[in-house]
Amino acid sequence: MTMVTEKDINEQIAWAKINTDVLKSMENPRPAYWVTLAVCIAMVACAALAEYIQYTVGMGPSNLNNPHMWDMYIAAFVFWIGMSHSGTLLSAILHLIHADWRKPIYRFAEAMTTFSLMTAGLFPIIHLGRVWNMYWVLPYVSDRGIWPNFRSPLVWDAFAISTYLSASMLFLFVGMIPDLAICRDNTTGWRKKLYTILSLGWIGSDQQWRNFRKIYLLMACFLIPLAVSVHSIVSADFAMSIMPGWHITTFPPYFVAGALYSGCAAIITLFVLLRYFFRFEEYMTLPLMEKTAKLTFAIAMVWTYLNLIEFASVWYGHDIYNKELLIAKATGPYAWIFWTMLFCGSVLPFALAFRKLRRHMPTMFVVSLFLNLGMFFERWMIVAPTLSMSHEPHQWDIMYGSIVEWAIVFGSFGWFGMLFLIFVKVFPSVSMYEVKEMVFHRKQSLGEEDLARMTDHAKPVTQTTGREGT
Amino acid sequence: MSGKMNRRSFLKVMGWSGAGVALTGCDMPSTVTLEEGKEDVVSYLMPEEYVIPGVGVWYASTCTQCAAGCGIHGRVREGRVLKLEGNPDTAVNNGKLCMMGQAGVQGHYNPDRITTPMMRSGGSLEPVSWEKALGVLEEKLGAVSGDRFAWFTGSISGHQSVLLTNHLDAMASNTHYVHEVVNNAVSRTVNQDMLGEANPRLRLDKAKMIVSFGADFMGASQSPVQYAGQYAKFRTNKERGLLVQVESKMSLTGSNADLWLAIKPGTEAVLALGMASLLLNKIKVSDAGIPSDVRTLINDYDISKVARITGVAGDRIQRVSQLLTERSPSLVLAGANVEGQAQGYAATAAIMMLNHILGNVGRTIESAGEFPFPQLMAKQGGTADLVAFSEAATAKKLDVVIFHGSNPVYTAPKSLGLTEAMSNIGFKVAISQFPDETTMAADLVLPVDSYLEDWGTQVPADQAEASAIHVQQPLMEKLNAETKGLGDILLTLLKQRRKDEYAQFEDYYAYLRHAFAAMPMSVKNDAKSNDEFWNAALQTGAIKVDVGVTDLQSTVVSFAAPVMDSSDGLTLVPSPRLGLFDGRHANLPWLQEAPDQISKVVWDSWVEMHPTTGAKMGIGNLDLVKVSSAQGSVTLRVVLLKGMHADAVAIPLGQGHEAHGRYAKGLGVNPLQILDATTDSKTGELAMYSTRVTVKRVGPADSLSMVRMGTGGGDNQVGRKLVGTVPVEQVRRTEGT
Amino acid sequence: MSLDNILNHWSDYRKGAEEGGHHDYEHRWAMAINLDLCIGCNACSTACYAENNLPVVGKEKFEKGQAMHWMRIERYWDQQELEHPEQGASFLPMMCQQCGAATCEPVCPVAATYHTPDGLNAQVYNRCIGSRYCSNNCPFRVRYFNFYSYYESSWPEPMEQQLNPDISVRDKGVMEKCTFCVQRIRTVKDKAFMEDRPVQDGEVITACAQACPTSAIVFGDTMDEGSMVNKLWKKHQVERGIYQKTQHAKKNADLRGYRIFEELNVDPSVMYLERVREDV
Amino acid sequence: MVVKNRLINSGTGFARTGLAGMVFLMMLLMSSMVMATKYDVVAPSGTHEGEDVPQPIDFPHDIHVKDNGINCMYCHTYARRSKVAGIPPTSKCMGCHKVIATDKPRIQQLTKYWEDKEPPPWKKVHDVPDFVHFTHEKHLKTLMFDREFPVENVKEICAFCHGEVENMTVANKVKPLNMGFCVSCHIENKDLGAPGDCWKCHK
Repeated sequence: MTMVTEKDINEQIAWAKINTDVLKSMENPRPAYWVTLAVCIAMVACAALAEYIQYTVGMGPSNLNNPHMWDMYIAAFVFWIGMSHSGTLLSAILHLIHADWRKPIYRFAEAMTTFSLMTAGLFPIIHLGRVWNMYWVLPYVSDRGIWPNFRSPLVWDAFAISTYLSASMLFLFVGMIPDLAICRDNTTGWRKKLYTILSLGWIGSDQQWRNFRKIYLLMACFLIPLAVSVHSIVSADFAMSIMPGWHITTFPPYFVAGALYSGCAAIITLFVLLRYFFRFEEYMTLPLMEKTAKLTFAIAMVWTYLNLIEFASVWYGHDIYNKELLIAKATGPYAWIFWTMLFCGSVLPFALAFRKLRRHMPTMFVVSLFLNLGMFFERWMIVAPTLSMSHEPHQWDIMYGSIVEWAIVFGSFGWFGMLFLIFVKVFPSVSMYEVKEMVFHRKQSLGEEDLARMTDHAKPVTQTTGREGT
Repeated sequence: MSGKMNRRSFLKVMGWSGAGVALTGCDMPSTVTLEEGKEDVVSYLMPEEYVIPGVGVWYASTCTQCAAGCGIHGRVREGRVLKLEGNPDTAVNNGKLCMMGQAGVQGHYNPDRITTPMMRSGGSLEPVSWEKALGVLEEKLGAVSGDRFAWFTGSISGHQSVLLTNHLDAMASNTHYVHEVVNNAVSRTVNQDMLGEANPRLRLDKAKMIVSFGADFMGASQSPVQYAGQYAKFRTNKERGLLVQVESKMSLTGSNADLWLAIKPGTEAVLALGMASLLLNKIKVSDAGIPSDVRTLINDYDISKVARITGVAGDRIQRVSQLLTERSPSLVLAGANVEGQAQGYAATAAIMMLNHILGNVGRTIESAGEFPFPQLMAKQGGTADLVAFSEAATAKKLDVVIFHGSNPVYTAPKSLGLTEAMSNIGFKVAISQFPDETTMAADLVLPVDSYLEDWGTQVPADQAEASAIHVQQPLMEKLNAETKGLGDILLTLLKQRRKDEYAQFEDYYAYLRHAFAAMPMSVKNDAKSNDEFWNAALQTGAIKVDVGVTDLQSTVVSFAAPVMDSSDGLTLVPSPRLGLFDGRHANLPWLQEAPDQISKVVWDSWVEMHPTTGAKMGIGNLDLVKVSSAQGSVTLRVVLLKGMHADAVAIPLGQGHEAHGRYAKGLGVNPLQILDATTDSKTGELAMYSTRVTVKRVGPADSLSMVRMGTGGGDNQVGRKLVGTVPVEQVRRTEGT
Repeated sequence: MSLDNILNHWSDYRKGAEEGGHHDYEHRWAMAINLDLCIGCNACSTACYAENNLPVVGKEKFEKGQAMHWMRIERYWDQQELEHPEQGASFLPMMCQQCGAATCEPVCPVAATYHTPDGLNAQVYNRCIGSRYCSNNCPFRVRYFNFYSYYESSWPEPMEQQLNPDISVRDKGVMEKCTFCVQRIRTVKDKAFMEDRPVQDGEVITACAQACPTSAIVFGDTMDEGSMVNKLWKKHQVERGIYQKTQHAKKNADLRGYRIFEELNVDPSVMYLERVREDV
Repeated sequence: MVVKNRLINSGTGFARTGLAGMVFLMMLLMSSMVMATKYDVVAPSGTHEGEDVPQPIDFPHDIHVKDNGINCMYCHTYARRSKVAGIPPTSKCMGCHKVIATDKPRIQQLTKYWEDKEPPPWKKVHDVPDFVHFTHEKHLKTLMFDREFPVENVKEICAFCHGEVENMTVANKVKPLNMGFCVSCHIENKDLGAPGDCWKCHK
């Protein structure tokens, strides 16, 4: 790590330029955009068809069977929940510790959080044998006087996820208000209407800014424990059981680490994509990528450490079933998945330790994809082998999902992609006002203060921006 | 009559109050909103006192799923029979019922039952009215006489059997072919010759040790439930019984043995002689009553020679023989795989001789006594009649044949050429419940009641301590108006011949009432009136019969020396199993879905083979192979099992149906088809277990519908304590048994 | 699991299985299965199909592992090292063990499976939403899920007439399992109630126990001191409750009684007696 | 014992504070000890607009019950012996109507069925889903025989679930007979031993 660090962002960049760049990214989508969107929608359509079959025929077509009552659905569920943690990390946690380099990249991370949660939330529903009765897990007063089983982790899930989803959506929205105001002032037609409603009459008065800052901080504080709790509760789905490979004390931190890990990996992926497609080179700069990569590397090491802890505790523990399972994982029919997971999860991240690679976008892109592959396999390795090789040898069996199951799992990626693509064209995927703050602060630190010049430049663009910096 | 009217009235099928026929409402919407007035609720016209809607009532009857004739209780609710249980009042099965018996209801409610009489017009069978059918039959029967007319049935007993016999001599014929694939015909002959009784009473429960040469008495035997019950006593006796099973394919019984010995197929006789020579020459048991030629024959078989031929370790043989003398009384049994050899009689005799030497006769083999109603006794089948029948058919000696309760077209080996010969028979009548192969080949098909709708009496061939006549009564109203009871059909046929004699009986029920009334006071055990006796019989489901006490003779017949078949190739073991049995139950889904006890395969056929044999031929588990004999070949999947002798391959009976309903059709293969037609010189029984086959791999491993064992873990307990096994000494110590 | 139940019996709920859980039993139905007598003939399994309206799934689904046999006979080969299994096969009739500290119960989100005062793991089909968590958390793997709707396929006209009216036909998306023939228990208890008398031993008998040709299965109420099953449990020194307790109870380790996966502390209601073999 | 069971297996019930619950249970304990049988039953609440079900014969319950004062269980005789109340056998109808009101058209209809040896195809009016185990006999025992409730007034008990049939000709469903209906009554009448265990009714 050299001492001569280049700048996270060029503080000379004009506020007006920020607005125009970001606003431009929201306009006239190129054909590539439409194609990707179409692909995503097609994937969603396939999934919808598969789910329709499953809904009408029963869970049978998904090839679930007696030992494997859960499979890819739950794995995907955990995967997407995990994905959702990065946004909170970047926006909330880094916000609290005043790491201002987060500013250019937290917005889309937050969007990612929300959308992956919306994806994850679907899976517990999809995997139900009787979807039409899903609302029974919620406590509501009926003349039958029956209630859900409050001891069941699945019920906790229902609460945790819905809370986290609504909270993170709100956080995303609140954080966007000033930018929405900018959009409002620079657009016409339906967009103007939309932003007018959403910006809640933001005029950037001091009063508004003060309230805004308060509420934003408050929500950040509120969101962090929530994020941690959600994935701990998801881990409880497994840790609360007595099955070998599930009944493990370290699962909550393990899951949270894994979650942040896959989240950061996903951020890198999207970072590269946005930087490339929206020409955000000036905002999503290499130093930021480096910082993100370093963060990811750190988390990867934490995850690896927790893995080792788990293996060790199983290996030296007295739970013979657990130990057998671990050996089976490493040597049995699932070995290839297991080792791929360990390679992608623990070896590959060392690529992030090299400055050269960190600064090479294509590499980072590929690496980040593989990191997430590893994370997906990790979830698979948590769910499937335990069911394949649990206590009862007579029921031992291996099983790979059917086309129906995979269609739905892939469809979930389409679903996520679709939501995200729509987002980036409807909402600013880079936080304009925060970047301005960042620029402003960097300037301050350089001891140059020329608000006037900046505001002059800003004027032609909008009336309101003048007061924004203050 | 009136008694009957009442009966019918209470058998009436009522409205199914909450019969579970409607779905649970587990489907959406999750709460069923019941519309009023959609369901009918039928009330009784005139209720019997003990019939209450919503309360199940149990009626006694008799199971006819196999020849054992176990007593059953049928649970009837709202006029539908729901569940069968064993009848505690019948000693044969006292209260227990095997899987085939349990599945009886599926035969009764089977969707593929024949519902109307059918006659062959042009190529196909067309529905006709009973009048038409019986008219044609009368005419055809009128045209034929003497031995050109024949009955072809499975084992049959009781009053149906009487009527059948009467019909035969009304037709001035005495050809009644009785055919059973799962039979003990050879043993019956041997017993007859050596003990003076064909069906002596086996007392496994009294034995301290059983050496079974492939006798699967708990599996596909003459009375599985009875012998399983005896086995339970045998195991729980003060001195726990010791079971040694010698066979080349592990049977259900074999899988429960303390010592299972794999023997080279066809060498059982040699082992028996070897043991005899040990007993007589080494251990010096008296050789009284053994014919000199047999004595000399025994002397040829010294232990080393026997060990070499049979492949059973010499020390094992010695130990077992030693134990046999220590654990007296013991019991030595010969199974179908011994009887079904080219020298089945000799082999079986050699094995039965051991009982004589060990003095088991009279102790674990008792006399069944003198059954007072010989005409009711079971006519037990074998395969000799099948051979005779196909010969007669081939020689165009038969004009009219009536088939019932047997499926020769399916069970006859191709080599007998029966399928072709069938066309030589002028007129084939099938009195049948299901569209099986034989029925489909018939010219006239008469739909018969299921045994749960029909009257009758059954007399088990293998009686338990207390001999009895088992009563069979309808448990519910006929499902299909068009079907008739076997007895009723027989009666109609008799009326066609001997009107005067049988006109008095309105139907078979009336005939039975008459027959029961005519029974001697001895069996009526002081019933006040005939009605009381009748009702008592219906209630208990059995009439106890005093057979007196007689003693068995214990002689040894002289038998031929065993000849070793030196031809190479593997020996095919067509193994019958509890469940599909000889294939008659292949149309009962419960039995199709019940895994084979040993290999755990369902809904399919497979060939069992020892892993070493497989390795030799480069055949792996679940590979697709072609099993060929001189008569033809079948293609199916391999299951490698260690419970096999390396020189044997086993294909289970029961599958490979070309007809017989939706559940049976087109599944698996029928090993009977590729059997040689060689017969045992002495008894004329088919040598079903002597066919040599070659096995060739024709396809890669693929899934076979087995109970899930994906990782192969399913076969062993991988160190968990699922089934604990302890040595008998420990149990003696703790439980003093 | 109703709210007032939690509120009212909170402290009860915190009782561990070793203290009898939060239950106060009328009966504790239990079994004793003598593996030395079990010959693996399938009679019990088929009887179960007949009694409990179990669907027949057919070849393909069976191959997939979607069979519905509540009572399955597991067959194990011991002495793997030998060339032939000289002591035959080890058969194990495996059905729901009706655990006292059942792991399936706490995880069900809608409390479709819960513990009855008869000591049974109830499965309320109508309440089940098919999350299948219970089955995943069952060490015995004896819970079966309706992956399809079998009503038409499995009971074609007129077979549906055989269906037992005392137990419902389950539809797709519902978990089911052995109930110790609760419909029989229910009938007998109703009868006893009408006659103001306690249930006699031997009055309730499950379909499997009734069919078993060798009478290997004994069923009864362990709270009824005089009952056959209770005598057997006592004789073999196997006690309700968790590992430590049962181990403590078992003074004579040579006795044949044991419960499968005892060390998991699920307190099964089925006691097995070890298979006996004689070395020749 | 009875009381304890009720406590532990109340699989249903409305939310109420732990304290209230405890107090309630205390009351239950004492009360059920003091006067086990002396309870007045709380009838289940709820109404239902049942449609008119056309029957083969418009059987006039009002005439039989109100005018002639015939006891419900005289005809629905299985109610006290079985889970279903049952439809009276035709023989029972004919018991009286061989002589009574033979000139009436409906009676002639009935007689016709009788002579054809065909029971009238009655339509079910009151029914619970097939997955519900409901027994008339137990309810009658608890609500009537055990409480020494006068048998001649049994119709008041029947009315809990069947409404006032005495005022109907052809019976007509006037109560919802759904789970809430059953549960509410079971909760109210816990002290009569009304079980709260799901498996008591679900099968």
